[in-house]
Amino acid sequence: MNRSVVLDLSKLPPHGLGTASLTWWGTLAFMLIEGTGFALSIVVYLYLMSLAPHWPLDAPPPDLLPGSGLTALLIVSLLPNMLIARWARQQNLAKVRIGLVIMSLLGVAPLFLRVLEFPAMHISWDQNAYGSIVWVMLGLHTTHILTDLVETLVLTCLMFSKHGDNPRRYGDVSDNAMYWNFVVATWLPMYVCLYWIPRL
Amino acid sequence: MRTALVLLLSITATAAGGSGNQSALNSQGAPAIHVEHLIIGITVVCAVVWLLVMIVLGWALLRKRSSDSGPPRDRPLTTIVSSAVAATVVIIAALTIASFYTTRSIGLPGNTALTITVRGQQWWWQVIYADANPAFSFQTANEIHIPVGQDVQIQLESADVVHSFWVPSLAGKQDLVPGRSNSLLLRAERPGTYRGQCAEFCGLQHTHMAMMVIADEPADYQRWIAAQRENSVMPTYADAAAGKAAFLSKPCAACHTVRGTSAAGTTGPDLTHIGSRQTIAAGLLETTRGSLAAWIADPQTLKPGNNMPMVPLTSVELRDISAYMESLK
Amino acid sequence: MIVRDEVEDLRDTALDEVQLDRRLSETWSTPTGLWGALSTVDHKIIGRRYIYTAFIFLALGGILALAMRLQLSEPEARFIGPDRYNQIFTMHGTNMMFLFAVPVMEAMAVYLVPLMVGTRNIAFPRLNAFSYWMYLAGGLLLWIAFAVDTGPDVGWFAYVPLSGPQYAAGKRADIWAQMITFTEVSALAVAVEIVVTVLKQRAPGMSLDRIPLFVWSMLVTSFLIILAMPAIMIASTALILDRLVGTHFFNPAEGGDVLLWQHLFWFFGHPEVYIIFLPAVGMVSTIVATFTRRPVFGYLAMVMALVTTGVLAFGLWVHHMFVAGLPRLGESFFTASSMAIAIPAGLQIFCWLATMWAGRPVFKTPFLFVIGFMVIFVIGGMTGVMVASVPFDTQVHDTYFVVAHFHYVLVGGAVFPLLGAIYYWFPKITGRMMSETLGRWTFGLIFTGFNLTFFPMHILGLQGMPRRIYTYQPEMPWSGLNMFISLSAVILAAGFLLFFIDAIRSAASGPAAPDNPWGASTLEWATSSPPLPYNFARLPVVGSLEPLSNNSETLSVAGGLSVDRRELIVTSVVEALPEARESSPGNSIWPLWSALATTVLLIWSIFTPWAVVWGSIPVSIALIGWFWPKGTPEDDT
Amino acid sequence: MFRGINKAKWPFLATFVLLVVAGAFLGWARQPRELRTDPPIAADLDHLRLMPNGISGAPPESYFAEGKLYESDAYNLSQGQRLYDWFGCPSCHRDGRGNVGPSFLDGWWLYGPEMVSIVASIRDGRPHGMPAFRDRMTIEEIWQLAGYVQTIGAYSAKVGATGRKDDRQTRPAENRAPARILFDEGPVGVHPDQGPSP
Repeated sequence: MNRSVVLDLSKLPPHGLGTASLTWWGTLAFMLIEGTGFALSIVVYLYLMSLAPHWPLDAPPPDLLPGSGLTALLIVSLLPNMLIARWARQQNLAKVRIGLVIMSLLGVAPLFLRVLEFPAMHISWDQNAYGSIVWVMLGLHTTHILTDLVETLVLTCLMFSKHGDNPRRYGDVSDNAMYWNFVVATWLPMYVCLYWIPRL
Repeated sequence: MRTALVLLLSITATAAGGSGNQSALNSQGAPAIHVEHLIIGITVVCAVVWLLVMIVLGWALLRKRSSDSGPPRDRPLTTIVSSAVAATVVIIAALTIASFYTTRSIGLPGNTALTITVRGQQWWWQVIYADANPAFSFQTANEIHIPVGQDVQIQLESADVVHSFWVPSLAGKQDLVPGRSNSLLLRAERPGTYRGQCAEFCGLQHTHMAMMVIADEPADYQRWIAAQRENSVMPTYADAAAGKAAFLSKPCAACHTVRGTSAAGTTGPDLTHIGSRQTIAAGLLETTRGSLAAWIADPQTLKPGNNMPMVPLTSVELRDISAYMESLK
Repeated sequence: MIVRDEVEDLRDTALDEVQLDRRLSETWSTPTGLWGALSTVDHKIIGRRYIYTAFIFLALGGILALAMRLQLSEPEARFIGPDRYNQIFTMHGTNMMFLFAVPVMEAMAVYLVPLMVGTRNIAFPRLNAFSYWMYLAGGLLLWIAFAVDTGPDVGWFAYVPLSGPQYAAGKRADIWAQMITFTEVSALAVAVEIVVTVLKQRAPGMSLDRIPLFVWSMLVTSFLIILAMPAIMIASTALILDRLVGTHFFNPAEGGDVLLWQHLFWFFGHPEVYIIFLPAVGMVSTIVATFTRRPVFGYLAMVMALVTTGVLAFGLWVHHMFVAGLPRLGESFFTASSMAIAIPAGLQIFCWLATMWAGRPVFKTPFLFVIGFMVIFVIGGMTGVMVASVPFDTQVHDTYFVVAHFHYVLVGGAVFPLLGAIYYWFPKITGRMMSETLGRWTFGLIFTGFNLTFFPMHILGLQGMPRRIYTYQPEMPWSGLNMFISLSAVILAAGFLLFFIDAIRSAASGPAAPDNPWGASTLEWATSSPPLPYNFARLPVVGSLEPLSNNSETLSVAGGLSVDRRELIVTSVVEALPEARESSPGNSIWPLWSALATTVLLIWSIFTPWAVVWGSIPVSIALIGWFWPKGTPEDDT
Repeated sequence: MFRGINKAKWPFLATFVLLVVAGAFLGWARQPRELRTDPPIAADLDHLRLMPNGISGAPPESYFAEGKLYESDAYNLSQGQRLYDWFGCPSCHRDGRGNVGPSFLDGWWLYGPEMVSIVASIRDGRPHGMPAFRDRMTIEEIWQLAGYVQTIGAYSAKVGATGRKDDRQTRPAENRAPARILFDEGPVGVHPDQGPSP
């Protein structure tokens, strides 16, 4: 078959940024998968609640302090997170490095509060279905914090290495920032569900 | 049109009989009759639609095509396809409404005179006839007697896993769900024995978990109730009497109840009137002295995995216990 | 290593065809040898592997089916005991749904979608390699467990409490639940790849209204996978937790619920049917268009029907629970929604009929399978309408009627189109033609065998024969039909055997295939058979729904891509306007290590929850190794 | 096979076939789940020889021949779990913590933790209130129950140990051993050094 060249692509950039990046779309698709998982966990929580004669089952409502503290911390972390996304777009290596260090610390900090959240539920996973679902919800979200933390730490190392100053890496940084926004955003309905619905 | 041929053949085969007493096509109770009408109705409609589609398919593929006509225009096709979709919508709507009305007609009425509790167990049916007077309450297994022409509410519970209560000739099925209580309307228009079977996979012996629903004339039913309320009969023959002694001294009594004796186990079926039941081992065998002996001698060969252990017995003990069981009318 | 020329950033416009092919081959080829095979990320090689593996599982599942038919051929037969039989029917269902039907459809997409949208590799090719290894590991886990008598025996639907901690002894149910995790991970990974490939890697000019129907169907399917599979992930995780660490999700005594499992399972399980069926719709549309020599009638209507089916698929799950004791009013709603899905299905059937009527049919083997599909699938659709009715369903639920119904839908609706698709795309995949004579025989045997095997099951179900029983008593009136079915199954098996013989023989020594043997009009036929590692020497530019039909002598292509790195084009979602040249990752062994590490974690976690903690360390290491830049042109430019 | 399977792909196919063959071999070599024990073997299970003080001894031949089935096999352990409830063990031993009867969790086995001792305790009874189940259970059931009882207080969970029951939660299940440290066992009674004095 003969081929006739009708389109010249030589002037296109060698790497897509933002919505022209495949990774961006991939991250979005994974967020859709995980978001569905989070939504279903909330549905299971509400379903079990609808069957129970009283809620929470055989436990007082959870203590507000650790969970609310974690929520506040996560919301605060959005600010440096948005900044780092902006710096990544500007391809500013120095600022991105600082931002990644900050975000690594802000990724570790919630884990300390999260450790306190489990006892604040006043129930263990094997006592009843209420205990099971709250532990699984907390566990599910903790996995996401951990995943993003590991990714942030790896990116931090990467940005301090010779591979750092590269549009592709900046794209990774901004995708990682988007993912952290997702981790925070999914926590908010879970926070309401875990801490406030038992007080209704 | 091989399929059409098969369809025809099988419809004739079905019409010619071959339905038996456990068949949705041999309905003998109001709920099942309503559903059978619906089944026939929907099947006829669907068969006609399928035939039409097949005729169109055949015509579309094999029609004569003029050799030089240009590409056919799409406009008439659009009209035809749209009308076909519209027809689909109408048929679907009609079937949905028919289904809805049938659903209403098989639902439980507000009050039924008789309620029987059925508890599913791996792999047998515990049947409880509760009465306000505890002395009149009794239980049996794998056999349900109901009066003809009367609405009966079956209360469905499970002791272990999910089972499903299904007596196709009398009504559709309903699951027995642990932690929940379901109910089902059962009604027989004619006296007879209707076989039913567990319809939800429940483990090793899901296969052999049948029960008999016996519809009696009201007088027979009352006689049966009265007999069931009685304690077990005293054995009159020597072998049965010896069997009773063996039964009570062996592990049998640890799991089974025979009212009127010291046997009060609750793990296995109540055997107070086992001799009067049509089948043993949840519909596995007809109740005869021989089948009882075979069952007691080696339950794991007849129904592998069931919870009745193989109790070592001498041949004399085996003969006596079978005789005793048979005597428990 | 790539031998660099003196010219920096060499573009394809500077090269003639021979030089271009040589340079692209250097950049895109998979090295020979074991290491190359283990580290390849070529979507065609991985897609082929996926297809072979899925067909091996089909054959194994078929052998199980024959074993069951042997046992059921006569009453109280004792060929297979209840324990083994329960494992066999569980394995048959699990294997066919999770290891054959879904993966084979995805495998076809992995192979075909990049070619049909005119790109050089699938998006995230390393994830693609990873997904295959996960799939293979999950399949091996299940089958090896079965071989050592630890195969799951709780049904492919694994209803609690039968599959729960108290009633399912040993690791059998855990194996099932964890096998689910393997196949879900691989299915979700492929779904993400397909979505991104279709949305962002289409050839310039392939706007949304020029996407081939098969690609549309895979896009909708991928979204179904993304939205449905998390439900079974949650369910199987909850089951494992109940079994291993004593949570109470399904324990009614402590506030759990048995029906919660059923809701979660069927919220996944019903879309699962469409995950299997929608790709088949795409295959049928493709084959119909080619063999009636005209585009499918009602392109827009077909796309809308696909999307509608996808949306409705999430509103039907309760019709699997009509006899579980839910409120009747709610059930009536699900009757209506379940019946409503017949409307888009009907629309598709009518569009194909219109296409056949208006076109000029050529009765080659792929088209025969499509005709068989029409005959059988419409019956399956009709019985689907029947079981959607609550009262009707109370009589046929969990009987052989339902067995007949879903085999009509899944075999008629998916396997027939799939076999047609294999005959259709075989020349593209292998470069050789399959035998037309054997193809006709195959079709005849499978069509006859299928109907003779499964049609009588409708009758058996109405006559009261429940599913999942390992035998039945002689006094039941079922023995005649069962013997008839078992004998017919031999015809069906012979058909499949012939298919395998034909496929293997043709792959070895069939006549060489031209680039476009059927005169088809989609892009995969614009490249050689089998395609070169880079798919297209110059990426095509699309100006219509049928890029090959208008002027079949010349193909419009784009120029200006680099040949020094694996490069393809990213285009916009709606119009497919070029946005960037993008590199596509090169071969890597890390996906294999990651899959092995994940496999260790998942299998270990059947035995102790601590596996999740310690097992995640090697997984993290492997993933870091995967993503850490290696200084290749793909990573750094 | 297919053109795709050239030299490079043979290792795949070979590995796959090898795994399937290996699996089939393992399946053939391993005994399937036994639902019916042959009467001679069941009878032999009764032939355990105890030490004169009733503590420990030699299990019957068939016990070893069957690969210590009742100690490790998940199916038999789960049957034991059912029997524990069906034969009223909880009325004295509760969920294993003990009440009228001794606890199974404190690591103190009055007659030793061996299967023979436990089987003998169940079959023949023991002083101070443990009844004999010889006439209420078959010997096979006794072995199944003994396997489960041994699991209740195990320091490390058996691979085939039972999970939680679909019932009220009172303590962590047997597959989460060591049971001892998972909950308070309450005050421990005074134990004699070896067996109860007659």
